[in-house]
Amino acid sequence: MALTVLLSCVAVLLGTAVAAVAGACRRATTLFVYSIALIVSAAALAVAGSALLTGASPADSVRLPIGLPWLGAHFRLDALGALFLVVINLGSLTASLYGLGYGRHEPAPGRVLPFFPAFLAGMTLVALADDAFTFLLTWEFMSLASWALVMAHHRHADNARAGYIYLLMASFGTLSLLLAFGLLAGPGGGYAFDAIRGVAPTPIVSAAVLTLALVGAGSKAGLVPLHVWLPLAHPAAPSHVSALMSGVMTKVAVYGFVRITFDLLGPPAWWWGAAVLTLGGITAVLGVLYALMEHDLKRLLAYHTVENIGIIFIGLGLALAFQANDMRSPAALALTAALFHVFNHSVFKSLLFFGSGAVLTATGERDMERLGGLIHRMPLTAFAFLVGSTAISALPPFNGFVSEWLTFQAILLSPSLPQWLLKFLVPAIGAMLALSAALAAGCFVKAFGATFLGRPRTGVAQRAQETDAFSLTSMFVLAALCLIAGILPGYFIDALGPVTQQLLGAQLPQQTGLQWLTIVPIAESRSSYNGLLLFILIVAAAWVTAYVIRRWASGALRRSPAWDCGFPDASPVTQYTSASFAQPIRRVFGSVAFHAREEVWMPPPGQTLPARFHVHMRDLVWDAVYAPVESAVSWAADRLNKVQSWTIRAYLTLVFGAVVVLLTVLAVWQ
Amino acid sequence: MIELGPLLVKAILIIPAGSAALLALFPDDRATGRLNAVGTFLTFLAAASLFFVRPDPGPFLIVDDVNVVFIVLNTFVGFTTSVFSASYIAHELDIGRLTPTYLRFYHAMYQTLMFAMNLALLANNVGLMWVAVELATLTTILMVGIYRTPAALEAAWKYFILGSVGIALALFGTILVYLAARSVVGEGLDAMAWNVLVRQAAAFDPTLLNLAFVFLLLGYGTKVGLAPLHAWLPDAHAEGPTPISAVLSGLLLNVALFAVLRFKMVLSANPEALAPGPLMVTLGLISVVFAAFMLYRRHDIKRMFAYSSIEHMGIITFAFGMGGPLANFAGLLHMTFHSLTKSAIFFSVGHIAQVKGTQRMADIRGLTVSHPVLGWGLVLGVMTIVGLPPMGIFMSEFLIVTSTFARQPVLAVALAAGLLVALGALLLRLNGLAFGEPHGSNAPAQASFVPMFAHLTLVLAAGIYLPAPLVAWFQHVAGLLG
Amino acid sequence: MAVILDALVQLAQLLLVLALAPLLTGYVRKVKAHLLRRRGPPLVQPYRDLLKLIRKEVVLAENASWVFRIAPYLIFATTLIAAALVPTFATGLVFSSAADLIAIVALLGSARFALALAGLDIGTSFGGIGSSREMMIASLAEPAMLMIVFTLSLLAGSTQLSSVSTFMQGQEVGLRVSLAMSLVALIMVALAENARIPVDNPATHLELTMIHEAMILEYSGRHLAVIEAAASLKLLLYLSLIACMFLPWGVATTGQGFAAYAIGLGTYLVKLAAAGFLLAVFETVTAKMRVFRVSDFLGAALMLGLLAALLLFVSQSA
Amino acid sequence: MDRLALDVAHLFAGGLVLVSFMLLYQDRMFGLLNIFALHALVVSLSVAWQAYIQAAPHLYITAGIALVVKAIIIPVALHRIIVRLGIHRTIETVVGIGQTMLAGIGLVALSILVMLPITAEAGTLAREDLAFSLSVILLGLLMMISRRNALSQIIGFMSIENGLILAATAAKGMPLVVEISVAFSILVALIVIGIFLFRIRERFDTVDVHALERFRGEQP
Repeated sequence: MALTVLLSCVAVLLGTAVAAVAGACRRATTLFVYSIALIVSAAALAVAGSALLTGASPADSVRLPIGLPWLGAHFRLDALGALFLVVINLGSLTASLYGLGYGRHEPAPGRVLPFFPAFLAGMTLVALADDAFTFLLTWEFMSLASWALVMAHHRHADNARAGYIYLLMASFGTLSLLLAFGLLAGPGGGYAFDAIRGVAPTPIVSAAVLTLALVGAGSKAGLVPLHVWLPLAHPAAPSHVSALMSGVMTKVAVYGFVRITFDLLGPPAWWWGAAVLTLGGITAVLGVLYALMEHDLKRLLAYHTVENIGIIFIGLGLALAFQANDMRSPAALALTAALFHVFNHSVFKSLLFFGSGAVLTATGERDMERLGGLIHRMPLTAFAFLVGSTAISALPPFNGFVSEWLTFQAILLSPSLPQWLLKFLVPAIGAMLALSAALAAGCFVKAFGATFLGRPRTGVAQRAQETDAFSLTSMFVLAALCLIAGILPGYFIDALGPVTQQLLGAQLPQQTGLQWLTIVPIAESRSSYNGLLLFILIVAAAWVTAYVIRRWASGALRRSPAWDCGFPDASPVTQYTSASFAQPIRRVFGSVAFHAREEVWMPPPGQTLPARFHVHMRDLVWDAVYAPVESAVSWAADRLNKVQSWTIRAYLTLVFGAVVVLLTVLAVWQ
Repeated sequence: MIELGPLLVKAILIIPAGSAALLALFPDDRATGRLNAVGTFLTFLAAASLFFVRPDPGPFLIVDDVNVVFIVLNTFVGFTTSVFSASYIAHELDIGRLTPTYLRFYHAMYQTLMFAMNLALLANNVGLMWVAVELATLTTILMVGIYRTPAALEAAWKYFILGSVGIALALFGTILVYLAARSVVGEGLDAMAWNVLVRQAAAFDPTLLNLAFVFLLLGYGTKVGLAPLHAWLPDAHAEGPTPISAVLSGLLLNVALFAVLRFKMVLSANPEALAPGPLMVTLGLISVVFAAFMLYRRHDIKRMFAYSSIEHMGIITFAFGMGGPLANFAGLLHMTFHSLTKSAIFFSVGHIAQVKGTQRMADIRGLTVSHPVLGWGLVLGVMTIVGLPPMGIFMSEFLIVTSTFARQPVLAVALAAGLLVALGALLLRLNGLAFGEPHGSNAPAQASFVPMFAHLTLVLAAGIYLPAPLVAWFQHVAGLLG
Repeated sequence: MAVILDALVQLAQLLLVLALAPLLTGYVRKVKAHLLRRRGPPLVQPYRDLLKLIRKEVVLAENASWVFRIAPYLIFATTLIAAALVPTFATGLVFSSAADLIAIVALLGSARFALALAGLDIGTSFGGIGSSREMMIASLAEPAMLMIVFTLSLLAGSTQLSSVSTFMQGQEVGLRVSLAMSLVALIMVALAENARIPVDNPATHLELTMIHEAMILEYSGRHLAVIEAAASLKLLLYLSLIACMFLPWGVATTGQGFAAYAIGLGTYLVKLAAAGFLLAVFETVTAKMRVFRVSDFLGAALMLGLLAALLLFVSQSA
Repeated sequence: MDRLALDVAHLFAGGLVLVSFMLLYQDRMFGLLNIFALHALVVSLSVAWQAYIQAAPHLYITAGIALVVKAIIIPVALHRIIVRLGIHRTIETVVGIGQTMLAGIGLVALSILVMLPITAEAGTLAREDLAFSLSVILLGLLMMISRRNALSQIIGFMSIENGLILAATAAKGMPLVVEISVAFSILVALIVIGIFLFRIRERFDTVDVHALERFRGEQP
């Protein structure tokens, strides 16, 4: 039943896409498309949510006579799918709501409107697919639709390049997933997931499948070193699409990985956990370091997606490690942490991208070095963005902290793992996790400070206007979610129970019954957290302090120029920019991670030229992985291309050679 | 009713021949385009009816499950191409690239080509098929050279030399097959008839068969355009009129491949003979990888898509070489989709080259802005040809790669790598062609978009839903191919 | 009954830390002054400063936003709550289940976040200097802190401070290398977090060297008072953290009667005095290091913490 | 009688191989033409002989065509063209004559090698003739790739065709031989002389393949 509703939602979305092609040029189409998308995703969200809470019936599956002829297209709604459908459709809902306002400023609606619903439909279908072919088809369809959205503003050369790299990487990922499914399905071509679950692959095969799944899903999720396309493509799209790509589509990639490794592949080996943990840790730290070096607001957010994907994969790796040693409840804890972070990240990343979109429409600027002081012009946006920044920096009482806290709890359970490698690896990963969390806080102090605080650095920042009501509504809905998930995590953790039950056969103890809604993952004596209590206490304490002081001491206040140690500067240019804010951290980490070199040029004495300061940074991942491939391909292309300009005689020689070779082969073979 | 079958078969051959003669004599240079289309349409009708009526094989002509697929595809694409050709040639006439005399010649040759290809597909006699393929080659040579520019003549000359050598090799192979059959079947026509050959191949002398297959693979493989025998193909596509490029890529390559397949069936029917699979797989893989890299350095849009044809012919040969019901099915599917898609691409490319007045990709930019319909048509076509879903080629490539990966992982990885490299090249070019700031003239194209979008819609629909009878049919044929 | 008692203890503790924090600051100043052969300000000077400050009017920079005005109270409240959750003289606080050690560290992180934003709000260069350096230091201090937590939870099997300190009171702990290491690491972190020498100098206003002071440069009046109070609370918090984890002797547990509580209080004061004295001595004998040496300093702390955890593995799994 | 007939047939076939070698050896245009005429003559003789011993009168047609078209018309036409276009009288070879001859001998060996395992009932007549015609074909290919100008490439191609006709006629009782050979020779001859050389002369005054290479598209 629920499945039918969801599939019809998809059908409606696709219909809308087709209709949008027809009326792409008209203004009314914007309203039409986004409101349809809004309604449909609201419906889908309701259905998926109820399926998740009430427990989806495993029998809820259909087989449509499309796709591979003798196979058909299998669709199924299970707990895992339901969870991700909630994430997807929550994102779609808010994005559509946002789009109602944001879409009005779209210069080329004809290149956005048809693909937006198609993109939503693609993501929903991936979470529903129940056979390899349908999965890959919808997966690549999703990539294709999002590619079209990335190319919406194709006149900028680097957007076109971003789209190209994106599509290339996406196809690469799909190809490796295709190979993975080829291994899973076997020569008989049993592509249905049930058939795949039926066969138990040999260790080598499952190792290969894990690797391919890591490459395939990782390239879409943005695991280092497969992340290069992400910071190019996500910002290139219109902001609500960036939000969807960063907040939701990467989660679909996570879904793919979870589906393959936890559901289809059978019992894991312990080293899988080690591999995934290592990748996750590196991704988390590198991602946030990249973000710190960035001064383009949207690209910074995209790099933070890389970081959070790393955190999620740390949780998944822990779950794999525990599961391999048949420690079910720790595995459930780790997986819960990962999945909860999936939800949380989708919420606050969408929120942040919406905020950046609002800034973009208000100022036409993505470069933080040219913004500043927006908190005075757009206070509401600033507030929402601040909530998002606090949440993504994993600070209590918001939701980002809860999922990272759960991950830490899982890490603290690692000593009971028998394998020495894991024993030594996990603490280091924990340190990396803490490092990335702290750096993220620094990065968002930088982002929020440079964009919204201080004094406006340019005229556009001075003349900015608060954004429209639709955008604000969707931002505040998400901000409220950040707080609610932070202070009432118990309900969300309980909602994840069925999923871990389905994948691991275990789940965390019931949380919501506990005293004052405290969450206790393992045992009261071990660790517990109560966001609600902390929130109430802090607010109360702050309010009391303020009240007492103003009541009995003084409430007097006078405005005056800034003190600034006695020499206030007229020009806002002397403020700390984002680059200068990141400088200490660059001094500490950058020289290793980016070979960062600082280059100062001082004018000769007596001259009035300005001094110049340059920072040279290199993307080592690109240099190490992609540049060689690039040059190898072009080398081969150059060599082979000589053939194009041979003489006819030379071509005849080729034919002659072929004949002689084959004849010789034949003579030898006989 | 009994007489209807042979009648249809004759119609498939006579209509093109007759209209060729007619068009050669027809004075009016405007109506000829339409007349051409009508002729091909009638042929298509006759061919389509073969699904329902099945005449008994004669000594010279045969209609069996295998070639019906090819014939219907052939006549259909021939028809749509003639529709496209009507508007294309009209424009060529306006700008004076073609004189009325050459126009007549062109249409006559077009029909002759259709006649030759149908004959090759229908032939029940290896010798007759050889003659038909030879005829098809010669007509295309003439049409490639029709613009008489140095480049065109050079392309035609190259095509002529390489093609004739290929055809000579094929003839030698044919003779060897006859010799192999003669000692079993006895002298006379039977020793060259398909149905007889396949039935009795088990008793043939394997040595002769092997030798024959080597020559036939190389001979007809030259016409399929497999590397390293491909050299004629890119220039022939680039220099001839675009409808001819479409027919070459969409049909003639298939006809040659069909010949190879027929002989593969004969060979695999003989237990002692060498397995034809490995040879085809090797040639196919070489073609895929080679073409994939060649795509990066192309500057001429038609030449680029010609190389992509080489790549896809490689894929198809690879699939048939792998054999087995799944791979053969995928190969047939891929062949069909490739014919439709590639001809569609050439339709759009032809109009693009006409409006922009050039084939150099450096001079073509931002088509989706300047000519939305053409531009998005091209985008859709390229997306299809590189195998992105939901279009049909994704399905066939999915089947080929997965089924191969389970049996020969190394080959599958190599194939996948080739596909990826080719995808990278084509998308790179597409970025420049379709997106970015528009460049060059943006005069509206007076073009018939119907054929292009008809093909693309077919491929798209097939990618999502394949009708069951068609599937059963293809599976049956795949079974026959062994 | 027990709940009420716990609540009372909790309240008492809240008030206690609130009352003690300025005193501790003044005490440290006093000791330092004595070591430098000065008389130094009276012990109660910090209280006087605070009272004076909250009575003064606030001079607010023109483009200060609401962030700038709310931040002080948030910082104060967060630090206060965090400090109230660290067992000082008695465990078994009624709210102790609300936050374990990790959460307490994170609470301090929130306070720092707010402070750093406030530093950027006015748009002066000094605020920027302070914020950026503060975040750099924090980015290294937090992992180190977490490694310490890791070690302790490995031993005590818990991140709940009450459980940890109860466990440390027990006999089976013994003397451990890793404990010593993590203690050193914790001290280093505490120095960094509280902007003490050698990382930062609470007494300086030399522009280019200051970190904490740079961020609060624009504050005045009650805002400044609240922030100063928060700073001293933070110092107290870290000292009592060290006290309750590494020298937990005498800390009373639930329902032991008032005698135990009195003993606990007494021992707590003694511990504070000792710790404060040592801090003062340390600050007097060491010099402040360059900002970019701080990373090495905290990197060492991180390494110590990691080493402690790993050593513990060896000793446990053997 | 049979024995003798076979020997004569082999004589002709072997002679054809010999003449192919002479073609390879030849480095002057007119000489090449004359020897090609000889080549065609031998073919027609051999075909005629086959017609005689197979008692297959239709083969006489093939023989006749071979004689008239390739031994007389084409050489004369080419001779005219050479004179009219003033083509160099000497042929530039890619590799030295000596190596070419060696390669040719290797090819003959190869073709005999691949033909040996053919079972006897394919007919002794067929086997040797096949070996010879295969070597003629390969030698023709070798000639095409070891000569630089278009004319000798055409001649090489036509010698290949002679080899084919030899094989076709040797295949006893093969249907459509006449049709095939007619199609082949007439079309080839027609295309070669009729269309291409004239077109090419319209454009540029040489038949040297290099002249064509300049016109490969793809200027970047």
